[in-house]
Amino acid sequence: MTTVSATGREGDGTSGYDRDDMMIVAASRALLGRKVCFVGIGLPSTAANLARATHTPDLVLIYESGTIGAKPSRLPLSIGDGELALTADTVVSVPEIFNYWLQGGRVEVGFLSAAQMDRYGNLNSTVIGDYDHPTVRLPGAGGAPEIAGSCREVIVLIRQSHRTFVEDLDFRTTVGFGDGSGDRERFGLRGAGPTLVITDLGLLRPDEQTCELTMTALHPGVELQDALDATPWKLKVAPDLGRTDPPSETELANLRSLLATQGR
Amino acid sequence: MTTVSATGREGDGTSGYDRDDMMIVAASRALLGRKVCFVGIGLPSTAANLARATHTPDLVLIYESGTIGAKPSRLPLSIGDGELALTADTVVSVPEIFNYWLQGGRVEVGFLSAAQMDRYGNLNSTVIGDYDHPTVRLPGAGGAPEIAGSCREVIVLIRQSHRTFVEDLDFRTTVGFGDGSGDRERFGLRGAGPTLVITDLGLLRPDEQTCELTMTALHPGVELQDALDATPWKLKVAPDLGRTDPPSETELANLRSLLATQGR
Amino acid sequence: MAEIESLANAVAAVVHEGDCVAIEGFTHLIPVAAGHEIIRQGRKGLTLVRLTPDIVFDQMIGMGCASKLVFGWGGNPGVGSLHRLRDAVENGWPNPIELEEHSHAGLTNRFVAAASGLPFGVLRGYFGTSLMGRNESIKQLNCPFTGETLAAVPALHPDVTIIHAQQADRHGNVLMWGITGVNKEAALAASRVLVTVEEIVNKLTLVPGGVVLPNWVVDYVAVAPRGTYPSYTTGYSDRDNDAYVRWDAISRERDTFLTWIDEHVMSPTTERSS
Amino acid sequence: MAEIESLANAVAAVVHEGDCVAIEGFTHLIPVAAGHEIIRQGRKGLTLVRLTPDIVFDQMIGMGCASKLVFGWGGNPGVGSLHRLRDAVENGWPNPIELEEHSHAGLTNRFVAAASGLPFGVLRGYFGTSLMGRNESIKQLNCPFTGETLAAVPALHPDVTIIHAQQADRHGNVLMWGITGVNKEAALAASRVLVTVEEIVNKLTLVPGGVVLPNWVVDYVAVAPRGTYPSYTTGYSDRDNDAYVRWDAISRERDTFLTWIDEHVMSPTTERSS
Repeated sequence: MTTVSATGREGDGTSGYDRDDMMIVAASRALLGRKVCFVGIGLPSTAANLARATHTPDLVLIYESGTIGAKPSRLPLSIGDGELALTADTVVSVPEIFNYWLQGGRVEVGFLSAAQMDRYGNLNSTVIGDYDHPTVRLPGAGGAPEIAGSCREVIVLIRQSHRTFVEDLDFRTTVGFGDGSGDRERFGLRGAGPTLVITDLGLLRPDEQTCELTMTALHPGVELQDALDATPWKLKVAPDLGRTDPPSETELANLRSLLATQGR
Repeated sequence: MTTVSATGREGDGTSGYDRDDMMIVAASRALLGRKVCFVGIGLPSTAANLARATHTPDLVLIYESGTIGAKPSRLPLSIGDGELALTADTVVSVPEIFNYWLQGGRVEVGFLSAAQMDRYGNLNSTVIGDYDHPTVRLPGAGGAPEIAGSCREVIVLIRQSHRTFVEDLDFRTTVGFGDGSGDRERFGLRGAGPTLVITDLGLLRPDEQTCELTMTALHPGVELQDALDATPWKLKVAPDLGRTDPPSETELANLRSLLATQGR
Repeated sequence: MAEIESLANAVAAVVHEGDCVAIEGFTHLIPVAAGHEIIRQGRKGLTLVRLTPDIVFDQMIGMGCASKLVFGWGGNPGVGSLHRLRDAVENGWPNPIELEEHSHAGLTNRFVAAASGLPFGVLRGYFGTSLMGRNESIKQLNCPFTGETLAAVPALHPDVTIIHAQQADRHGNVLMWGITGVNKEAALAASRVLVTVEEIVNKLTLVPGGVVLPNWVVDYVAVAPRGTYPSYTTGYSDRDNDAYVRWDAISRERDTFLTWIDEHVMSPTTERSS
Repeated sequence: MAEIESLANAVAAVVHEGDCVAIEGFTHLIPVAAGHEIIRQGRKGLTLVRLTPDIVFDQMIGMGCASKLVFGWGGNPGVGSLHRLRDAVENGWPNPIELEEHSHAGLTNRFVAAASGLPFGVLRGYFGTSLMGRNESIKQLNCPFTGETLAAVPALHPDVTIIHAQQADRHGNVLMWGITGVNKEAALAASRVLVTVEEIVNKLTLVPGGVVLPNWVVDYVAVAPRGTYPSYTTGYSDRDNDAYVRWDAISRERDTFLTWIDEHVMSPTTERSS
């Protein structure tokens, strides 16, 4: 039986959740016990608010529009949603958010996504194809380079496919681990970089020596071959490859409630 | 007949005002038609509020505590007086005052005073005697160097005597014209510097060529010899040496009212 | 000192052919009405600046107002691409457009430096990214104390900055609140400042989070009620999220775009009825 | 996350022998009670930092807490000199004190740089003054774009910053308003932060001009009602201008000073009855 989630996406037929739900749930779990999270709109915002609803109610959400400690009762539709300003502990200017709060090293976890990612967690959200004659012009950097540079850790949410996982980025908008170990230090980036990548297939973490992203867990119903097939390079796999727990009833119920708030 | 002004200082016996009153009145006149003035406590604050009361009611007063557009109904006792914050158009942080408003070049006139001044309008408010073994340790720079550097013009209020007018400053806290013409540009200071010095004896302005301060007017009852005697160097005197108008009835009345508000 | 003028007169006075024009508003307080007036007045060759160019920039670019875009993130927030921007970049329609792109932090610090009277701003960032090679306005410098290498960006002084605020008083003093983004810095960085407002009030009453721009740093105030539509103005209007979704379809094709502009921008009476 | 503690415990926890301690408050919100607690706890060898050291710094210096003072303007506002500071500088009593002096703008930008995670700040200033030669922490650097020479100051990261605010909630979130000076930057620059407050409230209600410090950037909150006396706290207390005048006489001589400290600081019950 095929189920359809509350977001209208087709389910995987196992228990009323689809792969995006699993990504969001996995991302929310990664926030367990965290204090301060820098959030973008879309899956990251949903995941962070799911964490607040499920297990880390005091998680401080910061959006780059300047809202610190936003506690939205419905999912925001943009990073400048009035609901964020209304529920925040304080709203500060954009210069202050970037200089004092982000660059100041005060944010524990940042979420990022992108159109392309390479094996070192570098991200492209600028352009597909040649910069001067692009196939697709994407929105660009926004806050991503500094989120990746200054948050103590970064979690990347990205679907795993030959479109998104690429050998060579068309443009490196945002640095993960550069060309490998030592590059972040060389570039003067202070945070630890993308310590976790959550895809629709599973989880990847950087190799301790080389920083190359390594598949460390698969989501329920995903076979290793699926992940290998979805990756254009020879994917590194952890010897103790794990299995993500499926979403719990509580997680799913909270997710459904959250998504139901995303009216127009 | 000797009169005593409302401040308790001995008058000069001519018409109920003393030399400090004359300084304040002269300073308030220098603000006629000005828009924005950076003010310190004491004589400058009294002069600026006298200008508001007498001829320039819309004069915007900025105090370095962050109060922009303060409209005190009584003379403030410190630059952080609650009355200033309460009556201001806005109160901003100290970094903002110095970076955006002062260094940003938005202030038309700044008032300064000091313990010592030299012939080029450089000021000392740091130390009398040797720096490491001072005769008198003064409060120090505060906002003065940047007021002198960034305001489009600076007005210095200082009594004229061998104690305050010196050949060589013990410490150059604040730059007037350095060692003469061209030095301000060399130091990267953007404002025009001390275009007017108001003393208890008269007015001095910089020579157009050399920037050396030149006596351009004497206050009522002051003889040129008084000014020459009060100055340790050979004082330059303008060929068309003028005479300050005595305080008008209105000016004196407004000054008395203002000073009467300075209760404790 | 600020003059209170009609939007048309104010835009005519401050925006000149070829100007560098910053139109700020970070997802909130976006001066859409002012952007439409620039389209109506047919200004060309502008360098448009904004951290987050969204659909009003898409409209100006599609109508050929801009020859250059300086920006951080250009998209339809929560919806997708800006199709008119893409058409200009990918196909040169209606004219080619030069891009100068920054991170938000980089462009923000260009405004901050300008507002502060400094020739440059400093930040940790850009190293290791392709932005650094593509953008000649990013340089590096070394800390004179630690020797660390940091990025430097030049002060950005727009000829004009346009922002929207909730209120001005009759003297042209301006009050905005809610998410104010980089509005203050962009205004203080510019040679000329135009503020569109929801209304003129007798006296400004400060509110929590309120930001004041005194009238002596503002050149023109123009009343533009609902002037941020389909963006929003805290205390006055809500965001029309559907309009952002609709824009995606309208803007995909050149003819549907031109028809929409004709109906909604060129005929000012129907301007805010979409 | 902020812990709510007694003033004595909080000072004991954050201020250690030899620390660099910024105690901010720009003519308003001066943490006098915290300064007195430092005196009672007999801390020595501190590097004290403040833009505007006034009488509570005079008291700490007179009691031998400080071996160094980093400052912008040290005086008794509206009254005159700080006699204990002068005695330390001019006569080495009770101990010699090293001075590192800045302009307000210079010291402010040291805090701003530290709060911003940058190793240095940039400003127009210092050139042509004697400060530049006297203070080795001021260097020069050239703009990579214009070639202009500007002053650079190193980031200042205090071991502890102590500030006073009107309120905290039960979770340790802090709210201050009125003239807030460089309080936010000084707090964000420090390794440890102690905020004394007038009272703990159930819920913070934002006010115009209010500045919030979330509890995750604060280490300790201590209740110290009228903790700024003879300075003031907007909404709670007025400045006692007479006390500033009286201090001039009290502080001129060592014995009258020591007697005053004994009566007003060492006997905490009479602390605010001067």
